[in-house]
Amino acid sequence: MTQSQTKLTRADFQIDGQVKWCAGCGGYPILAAVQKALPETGVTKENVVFISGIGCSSRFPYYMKTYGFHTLHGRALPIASGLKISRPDLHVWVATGDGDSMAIGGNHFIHTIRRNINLNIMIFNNKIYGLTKGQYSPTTPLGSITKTSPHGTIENPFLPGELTIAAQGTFFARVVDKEPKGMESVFIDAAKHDGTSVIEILQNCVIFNNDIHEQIVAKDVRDDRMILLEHDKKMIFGKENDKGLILDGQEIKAVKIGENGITMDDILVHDKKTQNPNIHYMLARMTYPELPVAIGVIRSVDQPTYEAMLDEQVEHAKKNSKIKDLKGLLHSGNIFEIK
Amino acid sequence: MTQSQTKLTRADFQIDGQVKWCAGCGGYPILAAVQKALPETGVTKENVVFISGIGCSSRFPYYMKTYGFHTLHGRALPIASGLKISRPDLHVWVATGDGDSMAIGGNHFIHTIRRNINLNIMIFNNKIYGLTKGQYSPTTPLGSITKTSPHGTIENPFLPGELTIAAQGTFFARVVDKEPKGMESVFIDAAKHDGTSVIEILQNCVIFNNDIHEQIVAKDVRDDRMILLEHDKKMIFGKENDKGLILDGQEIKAVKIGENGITMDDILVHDKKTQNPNIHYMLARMTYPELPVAIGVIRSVDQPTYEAMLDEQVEHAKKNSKIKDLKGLLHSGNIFEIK
Amino acid sequence: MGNNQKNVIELEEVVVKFAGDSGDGMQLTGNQFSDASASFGNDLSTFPDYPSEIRAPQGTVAGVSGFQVHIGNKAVQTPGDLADVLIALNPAALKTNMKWVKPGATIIIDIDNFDNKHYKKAGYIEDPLHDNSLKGYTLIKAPITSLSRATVNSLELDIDHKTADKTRNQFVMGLLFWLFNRDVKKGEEFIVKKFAKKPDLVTINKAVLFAGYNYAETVEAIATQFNINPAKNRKGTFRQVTGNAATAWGLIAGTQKAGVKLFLGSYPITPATEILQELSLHKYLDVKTFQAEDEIAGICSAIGASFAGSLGVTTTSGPGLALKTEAAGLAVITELPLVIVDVQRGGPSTGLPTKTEQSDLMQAIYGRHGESPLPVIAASTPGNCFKFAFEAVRIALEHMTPVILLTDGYLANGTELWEIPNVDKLPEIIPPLVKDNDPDFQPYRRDPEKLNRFWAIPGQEGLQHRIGGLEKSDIYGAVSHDPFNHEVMSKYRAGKVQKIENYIPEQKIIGNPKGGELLIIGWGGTFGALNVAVTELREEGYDISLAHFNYIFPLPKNTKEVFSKFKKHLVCELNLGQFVDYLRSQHPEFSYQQYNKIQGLPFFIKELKNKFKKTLEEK
Amino acid sequence: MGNNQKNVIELEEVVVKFAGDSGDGMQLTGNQFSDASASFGNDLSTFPDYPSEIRAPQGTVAGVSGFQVHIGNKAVQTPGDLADVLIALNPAALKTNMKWVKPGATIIIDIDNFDNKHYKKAGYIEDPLHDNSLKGYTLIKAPITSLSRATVNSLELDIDHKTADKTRNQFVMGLLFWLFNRDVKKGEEFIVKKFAKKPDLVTINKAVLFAGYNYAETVEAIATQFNINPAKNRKGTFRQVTGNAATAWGLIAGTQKAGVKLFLGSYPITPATEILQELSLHKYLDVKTFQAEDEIAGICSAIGASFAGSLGVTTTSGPGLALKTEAAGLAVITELPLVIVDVQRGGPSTGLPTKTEQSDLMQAIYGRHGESPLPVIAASTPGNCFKFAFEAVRIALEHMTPVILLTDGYLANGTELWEIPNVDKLPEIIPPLVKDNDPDFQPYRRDPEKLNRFWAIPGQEGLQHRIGGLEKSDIYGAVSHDPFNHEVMSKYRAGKVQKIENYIPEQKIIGNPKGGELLIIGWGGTFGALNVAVTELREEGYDISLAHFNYIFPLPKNTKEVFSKFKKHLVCELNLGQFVDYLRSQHPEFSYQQYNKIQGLPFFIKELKNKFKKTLEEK
Ligand SMILES: Cc1ncc(C[n+]2csc(CCOP(=O)(O)OP(=O)(O)O)c2C)c(N)n1
Ligand SMILES: Cc1ncc(C[n+]2csc(CCOP(=O)(O)OP(=O)(O)O)c2C)c(N)n1
Ligand code: SF4
Ligand code: SF4
Ligand SMILES: [Mg+2]
Ligand SMILES: [Mg+2]
Repeated sequence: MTQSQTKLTRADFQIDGQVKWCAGCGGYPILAAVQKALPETGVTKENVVFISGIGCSSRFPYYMKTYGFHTLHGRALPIASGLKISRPDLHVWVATGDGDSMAIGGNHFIHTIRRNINLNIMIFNNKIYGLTKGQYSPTTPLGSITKTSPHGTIENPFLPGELTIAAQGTFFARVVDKEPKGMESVFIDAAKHDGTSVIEILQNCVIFNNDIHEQIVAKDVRDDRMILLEHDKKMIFGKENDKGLILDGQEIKAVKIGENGITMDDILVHDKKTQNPNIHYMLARMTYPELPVAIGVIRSVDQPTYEAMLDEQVEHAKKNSKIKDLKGLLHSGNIFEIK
Repeated sequence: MTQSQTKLTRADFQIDGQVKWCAGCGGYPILAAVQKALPETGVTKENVVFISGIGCSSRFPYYMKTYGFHTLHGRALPIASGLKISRPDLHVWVATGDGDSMAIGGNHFIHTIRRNINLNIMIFNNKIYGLTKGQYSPTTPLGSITKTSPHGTIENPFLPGELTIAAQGTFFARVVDKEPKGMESVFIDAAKHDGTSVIEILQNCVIFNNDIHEQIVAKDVRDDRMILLEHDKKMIFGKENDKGLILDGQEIKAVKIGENGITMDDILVHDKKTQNPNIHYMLARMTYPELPVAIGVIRSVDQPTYEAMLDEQVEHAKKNSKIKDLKGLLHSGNIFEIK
Repeated sequence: MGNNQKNVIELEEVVVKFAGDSGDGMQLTGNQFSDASASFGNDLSTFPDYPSEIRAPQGTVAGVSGFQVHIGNKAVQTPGDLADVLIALNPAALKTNMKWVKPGATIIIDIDNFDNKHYKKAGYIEDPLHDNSLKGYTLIKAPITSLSRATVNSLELDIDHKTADKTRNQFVMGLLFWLFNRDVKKGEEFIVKKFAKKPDLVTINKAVLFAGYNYAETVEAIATQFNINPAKNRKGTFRQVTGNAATAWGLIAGTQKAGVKLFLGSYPITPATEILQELSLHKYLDVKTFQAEDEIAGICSAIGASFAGSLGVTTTSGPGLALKTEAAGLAVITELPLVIVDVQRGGPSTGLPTKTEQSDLMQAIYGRHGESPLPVIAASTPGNCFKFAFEAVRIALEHMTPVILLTDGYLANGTELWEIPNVDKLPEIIPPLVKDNDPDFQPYRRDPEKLNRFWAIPGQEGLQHRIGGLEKSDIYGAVSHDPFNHEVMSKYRAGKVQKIENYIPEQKIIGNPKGGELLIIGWGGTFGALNVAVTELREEGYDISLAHFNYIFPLPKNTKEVFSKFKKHLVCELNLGQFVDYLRSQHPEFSYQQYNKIQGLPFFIKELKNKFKKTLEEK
Repeated sequence: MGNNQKNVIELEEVVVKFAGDSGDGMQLTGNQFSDASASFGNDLSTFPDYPSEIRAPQGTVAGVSGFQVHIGNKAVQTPGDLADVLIALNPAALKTNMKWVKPGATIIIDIDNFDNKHYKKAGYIEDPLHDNSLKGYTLIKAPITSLSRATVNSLELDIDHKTADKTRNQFVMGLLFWLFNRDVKKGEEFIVKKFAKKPDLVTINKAVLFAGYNYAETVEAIATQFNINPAKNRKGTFRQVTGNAATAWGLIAGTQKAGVKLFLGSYPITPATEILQELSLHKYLDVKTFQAEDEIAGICSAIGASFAGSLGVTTTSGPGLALKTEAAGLAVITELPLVIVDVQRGGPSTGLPTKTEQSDLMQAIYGRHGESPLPVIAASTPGNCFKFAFEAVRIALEHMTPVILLTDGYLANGTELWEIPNVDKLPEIIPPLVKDNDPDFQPYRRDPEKLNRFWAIPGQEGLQHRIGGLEKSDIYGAVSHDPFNHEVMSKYRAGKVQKIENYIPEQKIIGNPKGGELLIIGWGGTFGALNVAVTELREEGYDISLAHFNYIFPLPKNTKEVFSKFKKHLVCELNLGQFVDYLRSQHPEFSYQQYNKIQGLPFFIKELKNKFKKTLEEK
């Protein structure tokens, strides 16, 4: 991959024109975080490509001064896949919504993940269809009243992390649009991960689903309702850092350190690198109020990428094929010279 | 639901014409098992519907003397969903292949499952595209040489059970085409389950993927490489019934009873009914050679179905709506009488 | 009040355009105004105009949202070409809309927003109030924001800023009530009804409404009032209706008349989403809606429901129709009833998603693989979306076929004052059902007249059968690869659709049924504009008539006869010429001229009249 | 050997049909026979014919699989209407194929399989060997199975039953070598090559080959040998090629000549799958293939690859094309190069998946929402799939547009003896690339002649830009909702495709270039049959010519001129009349007659000639 010579800055990625999201949309801080994180990943401007589907979130590429492609609803991932497979030297980011990636795009989502193509996928999870003005999405909580569910939804929502891990994902992280630092650091981690990185961003839609994440991310409650996972560190949380996670049989439990004989030693250590997905699956599934919602990088394991394996096959074929060129191909097999 | 008065037999479901699978195809014993299981589910002939996509497996409805619909590649599930939602009184079965359900139909698969629509889905998992003559499917093992992967596949295969559970499935079972009794009993369980039942059938394709499951299901090895799960029973396996499964931290392990101090008490008891999916997730993921492959009903939990919730909303609306009929609707809101 | 006017001008009709930021509630204000007009007995037509961003930055041109209302005392058939009155809440709204107002129009601006900061945001280089660009217009500079706020503040009710600012609409409304010489009581009633459960909101909105009214009455700026009398010759019970609502209701009406349940499988997409939203409200009428994971699942669920004895319906716009074509082919070969509603928008691809266009016609007629004929019909006004949705249901059920109903963004979001039909008088629809245990039943036995097969429904005793996408044998419905059978079945499918021409009305001529010089040919949502243009020209003495098509495939039986009565044929469409190409292939004996517009906008009457006159003059 | 023949008849051409169970390896036998024929210098054409089940029960009609070979000493252009020689390995094969043999044909059956059990399975009520139904044919009852087994057993090599039975093909082959008076050495060579690594198989197959040969020579039954001399006037290097392989190779050739890499995103579907399979073998040529999760991902991955500077290609058949239409529209609006290959099969829906048809034409031309023009071209022989795949690449890259290439099941699986082109002499293809940091680059600036935009590729310095499905402003490519811009851009897109007519060859007339009584009009895969029928009639003195189209949209510039030279126009297609409807819309000034066949089968020369004569006779 081409590395930048002179250090880039946020401004290198900012467009001259207008960003056209609603005032107060969670898209703005996400955009800022990406623009700040990119210079830290050592790329050159011309080697970065942003691909998106359709949705408010999918306008993202228009707001980045890089190569970009605003594609079709649900189809960002196959387009990004073709791009990355044919050009492994490019740094490919995907901006998508909960509807774009998991409603119409759900199949591409799980297939891209199992192929472990090196894409950085940002899911703007506002749990609603923004651009079409407020219908429920596959992540909308059961029972929600929306424009198309006047009597409440009757579908169990997907958890993006759960799907990612079950589709044999190698990288999953969750971040909050309100937390610039957290986003930046996770974006950098995702960029560095060689394989499909899925980042769920809890994003606020001020217009159609305002404060949907507040129950968890509001300033006054967040410390007790979210847990920031850091690799190789104890999984502790709470305003006083006095709570932690333990494994109790098949289940993760939140406990108070010092109560019921629980000590710091009982608390689990986060290992994002373990290949076995069981614990990552459980961590990704944690939902409030039973458990705190996990923030940060939940899983990040090394596995060969699709494009690397393909390139290997290409190289191998070039070395070993008896036929070397098109002429050879056309003349292979049974040929008849008629004179 | 309408229950049959006189007990039906297998013959009631057999067609007069020819079944047109290849000689030796795993489809035959599956068909027989379904025809034998149906009478045990207490249905009447005219209330049973078989829906399928496209593939060898999807010819299934033509071979059942019930209502049937051979639809489009990948689309059996949304068609079955519309059918079941509009007619909850019908018993709807879906016959699908690994390609049909998880390649082109992957999105419908996970969405149908999360909605918990009461369908019985039989996946004929022969790990290959049969009807199109031998290309790899999403369940084909990594590295396999097939017609479209002359240098070996470079994709991690899906495990149907893993996806089912991560899509919040309420019922998952695995059976083997060679074992008529096992299939029949699981089909009956699936029929009784009120919600989406996913049954993965390890099916042999004699022509394009012969013996793909033999490593596990061959007579001489099967007892050590598969474990038959039964609800509320210890998870033991092996020719001598001397092996079992234990939970070791985040992982399931296979152990020998009597060795290393392991006694029968350490062995896990199978609870298919626990809502918490963690252990089912792990059981569904077990693959040989690390662990024995789980056979039988892995998960079967009660949760309201989509169609039941919708019918409730309809009933509630009928009772509570101020507008009662179309005339009322047309005259609701601002009306202007001009005389 | 309302009596001390200075100078009242009687008008036949007037076009008012409301424009402001996307968040300013222009659609709501427009609706309130048009409802009030309806209650005074005016006929009307409305059309919203909004960007594809939800709320692009305030004050920018990209964020301007508009709503046009055309009211009159004679039949009003379009929202009007250009506005007589423009309400522009900020400079961006003014800038965007100046090209859509009549010379000499009345322009009401919120002067509070006309400062340098706002000019810059709107992209103005010079102050439009001082650069002479508004010369010749009647400009009313009302301090809408400040007076609204002041009014609310004076009530000392502890109302927050945002809520206070939302009352600006009522200021505008008050102003318009005065301007159109109307009893402001109607405005009061609206407020009381709308905010029934929030007394504070009633108080502040009422106060601001009166503030607006009084401002207009007091200030020197407004010298003239307009008066539009109630529409003559229109008696009955009316309501405003959008094309999307009318479509939803027509579907309900059709299925009720057929005695089958309505199942909608759909996926949201602009501008079709409101049909799904509307139908999801009417579960009490046994309507089931299923918001699918994508368009394919939408249509497939509908096909499943139709197989099971409901009428499956799916609603979408162009990109969604593209995704549904494979499944539409399944409905063709299995000969199941199905209604596909395509609310056309600007293409290709995502195109201009909030704009109108008629460019999905070819896809509707031809956009399936194999020989896949299915009937295509099109609605032509917001209100008659009801009628053609009903027709779509009738054709689908009585002829056992998928049907595509085309509407468009203009019909979908526009409204007209619609006479509510008498539900009891709607015709019955009779699907070709089969009796339990009918010994003669065979899945592909056909009605000898219509050529439809019959509908045996799972659950019915003794009728078990299997259908599917592979070719089936005539009568018996077994999978068949027989060459001659395929030809027979292909011709049956084509013939069945062709025979629908025997069950639809003949094509009418508006103008001279005997024929003449120039026949204008249109289809679908352009009816209002074409009809007004033709009618006005006829009144001016021109030899011109209109054949406007709702039945597209098959065409009415007398189409050729109609065409042959005229010398010239001009086909007008909002695309690059799809219907005209289709007509050329169906009736190549005429040499059609074409007039196309592809700007995401409806036709304007003026441009039509110009074109028509030119066409008449040409040799 | 081969010299002691009894009675040799010289033939110009012969049609041989091999028929047996799907598992009997008929395709292989047929191929071996045709390769041998080619090596003797015959021209040839082949066509397989298989059911949509993989291996329906043995011995049943549903399970019969066939392979037809037409060889000759003059140019062979079709696999032949009816067979001169039928090899039927069982009664079901006989039953299915009797309607496709010539009167008096030679029929070779495996008498071992003609017993009551097999008759019943095949659905015979009476024994066909004794009910007089074979009267007039030369019947050769060879004990193929038993003699093959006996031969193998005699070698005492411990060969299992299944393998022994597979040698039956060689018995048939030996028989045919004798029948066609050929040196059996060629057959030996084939076996040695094919089983190179399995000496036992060489031994047994060789032995059975000779057994068949000797049987034919010895037995009384076969009185006559046929001799077909090498084709005259054909010199060069030839090979057999299927349309699918030729397509794959043409795509490689085109991208190599353009200096871009080839990326195929595809999903398996009959009869297109072999293109994906073929390309997946050629990674050493820098070809990347991606088997996607569905057709949509297939085309989308190709679009992504094209954006990134490769040529994206996707291959499919009708149902897949239906699924790809939305994404094709994205390629239209973003003006990226893309090749979509549609190998047509019998429709609608799943239809007749293993049969041929020309019924996706309308979908190819019109099957997208919005105004979405893209060029459509069609190959007309298995071999020229190479040429038109190359053309598709050229048009896509030089004109920056998605292109649909239509082939069909008949071309895809059929073979012809194809002269291998000289790779070095293929024309260069020059995509409109942009230099790094070009200050004049704008995403929607256009070439003034062709109207294409330019191709700036991620990774290039200083050319960063963003494209997408929303309408874009002329030149600058910003998202634009401007009405007039949309009209301008819509017309550019249409104009760009129309202008391709300046970069394709003029339409040729086969027959009398000056014109005449009757012009036969065809397109795509029916070329062989139409050409033979027209040529034969011309030889018989009829005033008839052929215009066979490969360029469908846009049509060649001289189309009208060509048509106007003839009095009558008869459009022949394997559908219900799609090209004819399209021609009516494009050139309505001619009154076209049409001849359609929709049986999943190619045209027969005989039926064409009959129809042509009738048309000539009609007033
Ligand atoms: C094929 C197709 N179907 C539907 C749509 C309409 N549509 C556009 S965006 C969208 C959903 C957006 O939701 P999400 O992906 O969550 O994005 P958000 O706007 O919330 O960021 C839908 C249904 C479309 N553009 N194309
Ligand atoms: C839209 C569409 N795409 C592709 C196909 C071709 N196709 C038919 S079946 C099949 C895959 C079958 O595999 P699987 O579902 O595993 O079924 P099996 O034949 O193995 O039982 C494919 C790719 C099709 N019929 N329709
Ligand atoms: S609608 Fe919601 S998601 Fe879309 S731009 Fe506005 S705030 Fe953001
Ligand atoms: S190809 Fe395989 S899966 Fe298909 S019918 Fe034959 S054995 Fe069964
Ligand atoms: Mg969203
Ligand atoms: Mg399979």
